[in-house]
Amino acid sequence: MLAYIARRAVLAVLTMAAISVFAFIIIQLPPGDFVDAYIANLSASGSSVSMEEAKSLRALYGLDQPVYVQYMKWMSRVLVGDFGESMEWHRPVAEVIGDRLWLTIVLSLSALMLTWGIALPIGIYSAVRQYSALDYVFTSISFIGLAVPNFLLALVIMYFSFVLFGANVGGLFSSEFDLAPWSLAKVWDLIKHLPLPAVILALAGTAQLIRIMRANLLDELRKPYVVTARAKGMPEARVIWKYPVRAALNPFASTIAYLFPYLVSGSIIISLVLSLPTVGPLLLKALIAQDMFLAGTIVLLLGVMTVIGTFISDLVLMWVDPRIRFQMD
Amino acid sequence: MKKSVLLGVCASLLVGLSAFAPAQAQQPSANLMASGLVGKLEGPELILDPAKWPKSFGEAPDLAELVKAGKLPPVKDRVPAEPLVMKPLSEVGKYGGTWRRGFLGPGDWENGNRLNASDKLLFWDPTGTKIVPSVAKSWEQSADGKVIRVNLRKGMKWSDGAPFTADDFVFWFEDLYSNKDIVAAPIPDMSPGGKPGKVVKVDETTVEFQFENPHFLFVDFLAGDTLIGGGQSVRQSQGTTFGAYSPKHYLKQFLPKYSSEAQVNERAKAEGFENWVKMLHFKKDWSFNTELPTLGPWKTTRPINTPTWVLERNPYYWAVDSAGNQLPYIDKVVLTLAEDSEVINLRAIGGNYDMQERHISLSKLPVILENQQKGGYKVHLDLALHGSDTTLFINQSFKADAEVAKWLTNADFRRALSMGIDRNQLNDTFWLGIGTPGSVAPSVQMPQSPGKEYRDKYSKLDIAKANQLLDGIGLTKKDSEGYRVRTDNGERLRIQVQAVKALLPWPQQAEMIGEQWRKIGIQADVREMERTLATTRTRNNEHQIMVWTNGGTELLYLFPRHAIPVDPTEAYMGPEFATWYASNGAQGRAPTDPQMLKIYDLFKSASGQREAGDRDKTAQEIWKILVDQQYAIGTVGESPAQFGVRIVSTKLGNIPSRACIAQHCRTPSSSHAETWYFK
Amino acid sequence: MPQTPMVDHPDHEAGGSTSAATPLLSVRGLKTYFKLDEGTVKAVDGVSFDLFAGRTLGIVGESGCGKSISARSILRIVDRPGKIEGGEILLQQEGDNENAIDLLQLPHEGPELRAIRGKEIALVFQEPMASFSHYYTIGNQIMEAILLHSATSDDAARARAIELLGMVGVPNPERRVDEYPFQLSGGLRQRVMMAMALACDPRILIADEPTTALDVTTQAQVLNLLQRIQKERGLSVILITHDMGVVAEMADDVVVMYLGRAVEKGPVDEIFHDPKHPYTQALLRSIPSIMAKPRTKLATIEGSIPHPFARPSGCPFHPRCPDAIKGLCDVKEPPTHALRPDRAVSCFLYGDAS
Amino acid sequence: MTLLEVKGLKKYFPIRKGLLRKVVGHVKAVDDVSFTVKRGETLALVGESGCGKTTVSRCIMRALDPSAGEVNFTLDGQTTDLATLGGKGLKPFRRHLQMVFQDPFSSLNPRMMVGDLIGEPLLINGMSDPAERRKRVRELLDVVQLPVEYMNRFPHAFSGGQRQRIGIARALALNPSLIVADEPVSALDVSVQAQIINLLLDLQDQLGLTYLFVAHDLSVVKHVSDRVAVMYVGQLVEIASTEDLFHRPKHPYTEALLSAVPKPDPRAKTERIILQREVADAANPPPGCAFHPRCAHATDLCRQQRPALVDLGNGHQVRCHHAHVLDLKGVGATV
Repeated sequence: MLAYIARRAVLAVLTMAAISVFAFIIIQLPPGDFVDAYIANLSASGSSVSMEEAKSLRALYGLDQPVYVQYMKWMSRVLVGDFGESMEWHRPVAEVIGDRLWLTIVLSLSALMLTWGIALPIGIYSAVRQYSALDYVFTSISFIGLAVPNFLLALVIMYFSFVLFGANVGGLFSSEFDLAPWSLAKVWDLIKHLPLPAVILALAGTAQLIRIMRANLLDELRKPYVVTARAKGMPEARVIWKYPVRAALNPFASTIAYLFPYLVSGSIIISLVLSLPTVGPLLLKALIAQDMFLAGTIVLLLGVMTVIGTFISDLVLMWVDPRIRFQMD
Repeated sequence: MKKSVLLGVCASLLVGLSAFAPAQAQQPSANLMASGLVGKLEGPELILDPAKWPKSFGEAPDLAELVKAGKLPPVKDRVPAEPLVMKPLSEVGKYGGTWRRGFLGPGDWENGNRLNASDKLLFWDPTGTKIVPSVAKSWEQSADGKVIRVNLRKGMKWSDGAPFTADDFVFWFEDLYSNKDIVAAPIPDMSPGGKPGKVVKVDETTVEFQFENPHFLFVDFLAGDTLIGGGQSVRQSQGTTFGAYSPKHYLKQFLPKYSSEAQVNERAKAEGFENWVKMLHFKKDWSFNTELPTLGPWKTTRPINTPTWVLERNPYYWAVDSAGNQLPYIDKVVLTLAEDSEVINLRAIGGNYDMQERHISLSKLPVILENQQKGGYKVHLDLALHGSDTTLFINQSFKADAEVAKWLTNADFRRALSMGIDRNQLNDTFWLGIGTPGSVAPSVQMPQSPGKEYRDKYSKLDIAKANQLLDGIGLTKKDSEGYRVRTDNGERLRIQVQAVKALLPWPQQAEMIGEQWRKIGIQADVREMERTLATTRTRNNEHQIMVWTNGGTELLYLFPRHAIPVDPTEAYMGPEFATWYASNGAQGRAPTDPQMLKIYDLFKSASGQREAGDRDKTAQEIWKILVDQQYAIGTVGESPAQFGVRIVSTKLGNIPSRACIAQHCRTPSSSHAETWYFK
Repeated sequence: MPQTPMVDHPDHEAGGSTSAATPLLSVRGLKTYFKLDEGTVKAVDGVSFDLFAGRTLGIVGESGCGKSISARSILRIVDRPGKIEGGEILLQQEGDNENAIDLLQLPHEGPELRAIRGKEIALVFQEPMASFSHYYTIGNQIMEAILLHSATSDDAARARAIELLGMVGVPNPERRVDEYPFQLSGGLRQRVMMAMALACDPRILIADEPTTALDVTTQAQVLNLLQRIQKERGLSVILITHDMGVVAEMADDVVVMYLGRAVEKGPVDEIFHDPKHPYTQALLRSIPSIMAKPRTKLATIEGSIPHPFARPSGCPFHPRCPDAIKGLCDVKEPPTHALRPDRAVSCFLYGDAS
Repeated sequence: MTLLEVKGLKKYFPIRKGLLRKVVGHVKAVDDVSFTVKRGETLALVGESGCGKTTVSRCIMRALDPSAGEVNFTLDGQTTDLATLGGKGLKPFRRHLQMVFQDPFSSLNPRMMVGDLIGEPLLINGMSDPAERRKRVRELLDVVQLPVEYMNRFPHAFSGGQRQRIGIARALALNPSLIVADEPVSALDVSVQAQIINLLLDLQDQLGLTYLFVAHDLSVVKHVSDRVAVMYVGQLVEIASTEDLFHRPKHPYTEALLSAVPKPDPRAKTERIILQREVADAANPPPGCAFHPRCAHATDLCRQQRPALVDLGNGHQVRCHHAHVLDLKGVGATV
């Protein structure tokens, strides 16, 4: 088992190295560089950059050097924990991401807890009471939830919250707390702002999870071990929770792999629409602006998170599923 | 790519929602002027006669508190002996309030820079046509045009209270501009005829710019949004170091010259910079460094790279109102980060901003108007002065396909393309009928305008004439679908039009133009592109037609690149010619078209013309050729598409009914936001 | 008429007292239907049989005959949408020969019913792999059964689990108790299943195809074990199987089922040597035998088992029956004709119905 | 007249362990198996689950690549070793080797009509004329005794027996020389099982087919096969004619196997031989005879030396040190 873990760990490290190269290549793929994007952006908004400015900017950012030199320089910094400086934000990349990372994690986690908190009981109910009236209700709702893109929902909710309540739309803080240092009041303010984006973020996932849970559980409910448990004289609720639910939950361990990068990026589109200061929009902007180190670091971070997520999901699977634990070697 | 899809969806949703808007909002076109949305160009009046200047000064209550506490000198010591005196548009205002605005992050730095644009040496009056003093009290130009003297205001101070003197100009020139580590190459603004000029201190408040060749355009440059005249806020941020002055007393500590390279590098390392150059670029950037002394009405107190960019009153601001009250009236400007411009629009409609023109989309006008009452704001439409928001730049140096190049460089072909465009349809669809169809020539309001007939020349739909021209140049054969065919291989002649979704939905507009061109038998292949890809392609001379704005051309000499291919950074009409021109013939390719050569000659001759009036005439000549040749095809302009939809809180006073939104006016700064106030 | 030699064996040697005693478990007219969108499947349609103390009742039949559903109906653990529509399941109370309780009258999912499951009547069934959860050790799953029905400590339950494992012949029970089902071979798993079923000392064991998934040599081991345990504990067993060989070896009494109905009942020897129902007769003829001559063809039953939705009218076997009487078998359902108290057949060829 | 000769066939699956996934051993699923199948006969390959019988059949079908050994297939007097051929070289032989599967439900594409299912191998092998193909499909349906109108139905409309008939028709489409039938009747109900067994026997008579019949049910095997090969832990332990093997087994394992089969007669009081312990692990077989830990007759010789497959005459081959001296009971002995 230790050998297995060690092997996975070594593979993970190799994958991360590969990801760093890929991340850099991906960032370099689009034509032009940060300065080009910068010039185009300014020109379209009625300002201009001259040839001279462009030249000095390129020199400043080291964009006049060959790509591999840029990569080596970046990597040599990354290895000591310095991810370079964002060209657009003029701050160390770690700092730019750091601010948003925590908010993203808080938001994604609350969305996630909401998703699980709603979806699992409903999914279980729907499976156990398959074809009951409530099952049909939940099924219809979850199909709607699956079909409506959640950014559209975000837009509609935003529009109506403005029309009906004149509410300030988007964001995670009231304007008075935007500037304030962290305090209990600010945390409370954040908590007040969390529900709407968290609900919207959670919605599509919830619908999907209900469907998955229902299908998984329906599968499990038909298995003979459920009959065995019933035949022992176990109360029905205990039968369901101890056996099929436990088994139906198993596939969720593998979703941890996807969960981790999601925790970091949040939903890009929803964050954009709701103007949430999360990592997702930052990545989008960095890519559009060709802010190399910032985009590279986020892509790298997402890659690393996927690798770590996969690794952890393997470990969790190993922990929850004795079959994997014993059949690994 | 993803983003543009999203925005498209958002936009269409909003348009969909706007269907609920009452009918009155639907058709502003014909009665635009009568609608009250477009007013007259106006702003505060500068009082230049010292006799009319106020004798005593007022100040904001919070500053008065600081004075009382001994933390700040009294206002009379802070305001220069020769202040800039402005008579506010309507009335003397009141102090206080926070101006709420939206911005899109550090990339949107111009959002704040423009509020501070009065830190330019010279500026424009509210009509955007007359040069007026700003940081400089006055200026003189020698008869030979080789020396320009700038007179500073006596007793003027930086935002930290240090005196602002001629030394700050010399410091900029010698220690920053001339330092190859900081500025790689001299700029044309400072080197007429290729000979570098210099900056000389005459006395504490007098500076001279001295050149070996006549530089009659230099005063215009100082007033324009140019490298030399742009001012400290904009030209010394984002890694560039132009403008004409810099706070010596503060910045010298970051230069090797004033200690040693090792010392500044060590400090740079300690503060987390790679080297001293990077540190300097950060330290001299007002939007990041809150310690940097500046001259603008507001200074950064919370940097741009945070969710809220906060600007607070400069206690040493050097302008007062006609009653002697130190400006600005408004305490604070808070720019809140929005992750997307859609959010800015929605928040503006929700009344969450006090004045927002930047990123407000013309297509949302119906919804914006519908919610005026509820949002507590009023809408002003500021019409642009340049000729064409959507311009088809035809690449004259294209050579990848000889047949296509042959037609692109044929004047009659270009004229036919222009006459094949139904500009009214474009205007109604994309400008809600608010824009003015026409050529690339600027508004007749501008002194360089060649006249109304050139707004219209070859710029009205005339299918018959267009077909006649095309037949005349030998494109007579058509394929089964009615498209004209190439003369070399008989296949359909396809013209590539590359378009970016930026200021306006250019790809969709290009599609519409392509549809219109069916009637003249021309097949347009519209290629929607990501912005950087498009500009990179144009720089590599790969495009045939590029769709872009010709904004900034209302004053040709200050920003010629959207009118004439002179700057390789953006030279959609002929990248190779621009390279040739900018390198003085060392690189690139010389044009053979005599008309194009004539334009270059005229353009060069202007800098030798002493009188502004003569230079304007030259510009008119250039415009006439440009319109006649149709190197760039104009469609619809003089519109509020580019930050001309202004949403202003009803609580604000001294707001002009129309503001100049041209590039050189540094919207909204030419209407002097420091005179606005909360009623 | 049947070709099998008629041998006169009135009584099975172990079943002398069948007619006199009261059955331990008596199933009367059991009906379990599945109402689906496509129609109603009458999985069990009026089946009656008796299980006597200490004896093994074999229920035999091909797929879809309702034998497994009958077993589950006894414990009332039929999966939805299956529903018991009628009948009685009378279980004799321990130490009380007179009064039996009808399991179908007990409240649904009530404690009385749960007290009977596992405690009075235990179930062992097919697919020992799938009959255990893979997430818990076998010890956990056996202890659970013990703890459900008695107020013992965890330690005592564990000791009992180890004891049970030893009893069913699991080697190293102290170690095995902490293993997971997938770590065991098929034969061991079935033994563990048996241990779990025996955990609470039930009176009745229902074994639903207990050896179907096993290899012959393992099957032999498990059948041996079953016989041993039955003998040791005086268990009454309902053995459900499709394997006529297994029935012949294990059962005292046999119920032959076809499409939800019990077509024939009787002592095992009579069923094999004097089958009455045409289906039983045909079935016996079509079994491949290890004693047959190589490359001999088998007698076959024409056609195939009808789809549950397309249940034939009248006698469900009539379309395949060589002796079917036109106008009778395809119209009327044959009544159950009791030849003797312990012998019955459901066919118009017998009795005076025709 | 040998159609198929399997010689020294081995199939080892590597066991990998540790950080670098080093091969630390092999599961010897098939370990040196040799037998022949004569044209027109049925050889049954029997044994309990995991004994390697299915692996042998897959190596012959080349669904698996053998680790060693020869699979000699004789076609038109020409013998080819299939084990050495690659994908392209195998192609001409594929049509001569067809398979009938255990599970008629999952081996038929539910989205294809019966006519297409049966016609598919014809199409693949170049019979492009639809009319010709339909004619052949009709013939085939007739051969497996299914009504011709079933052509246009989907497999889900059929019962297990009917599906197995379709599977057989499909296998017969290209007139194969050898049919490998892997547990063809074990998923079927008794009454239907008999029909399919009879069909297989009839087809063999009519078409002169050769079967390799892989099964675990000895009763079925008794009915269909001419010769039987018994496998235990990857090796053949006994091959003989059906009559010999069932009535005069020479290997203790065969004896136990036969005795364990429940007899459908309550009066047949067989003495069941209950084997102790579990089947040996193919990854780690015991030294000597793989069966010795469970064998009542095992001696020290059995514990130390692996017995060879010895011919006792009459083609009766046994892998047992004591085959000549043991007096083992066959099925006939009790009747």
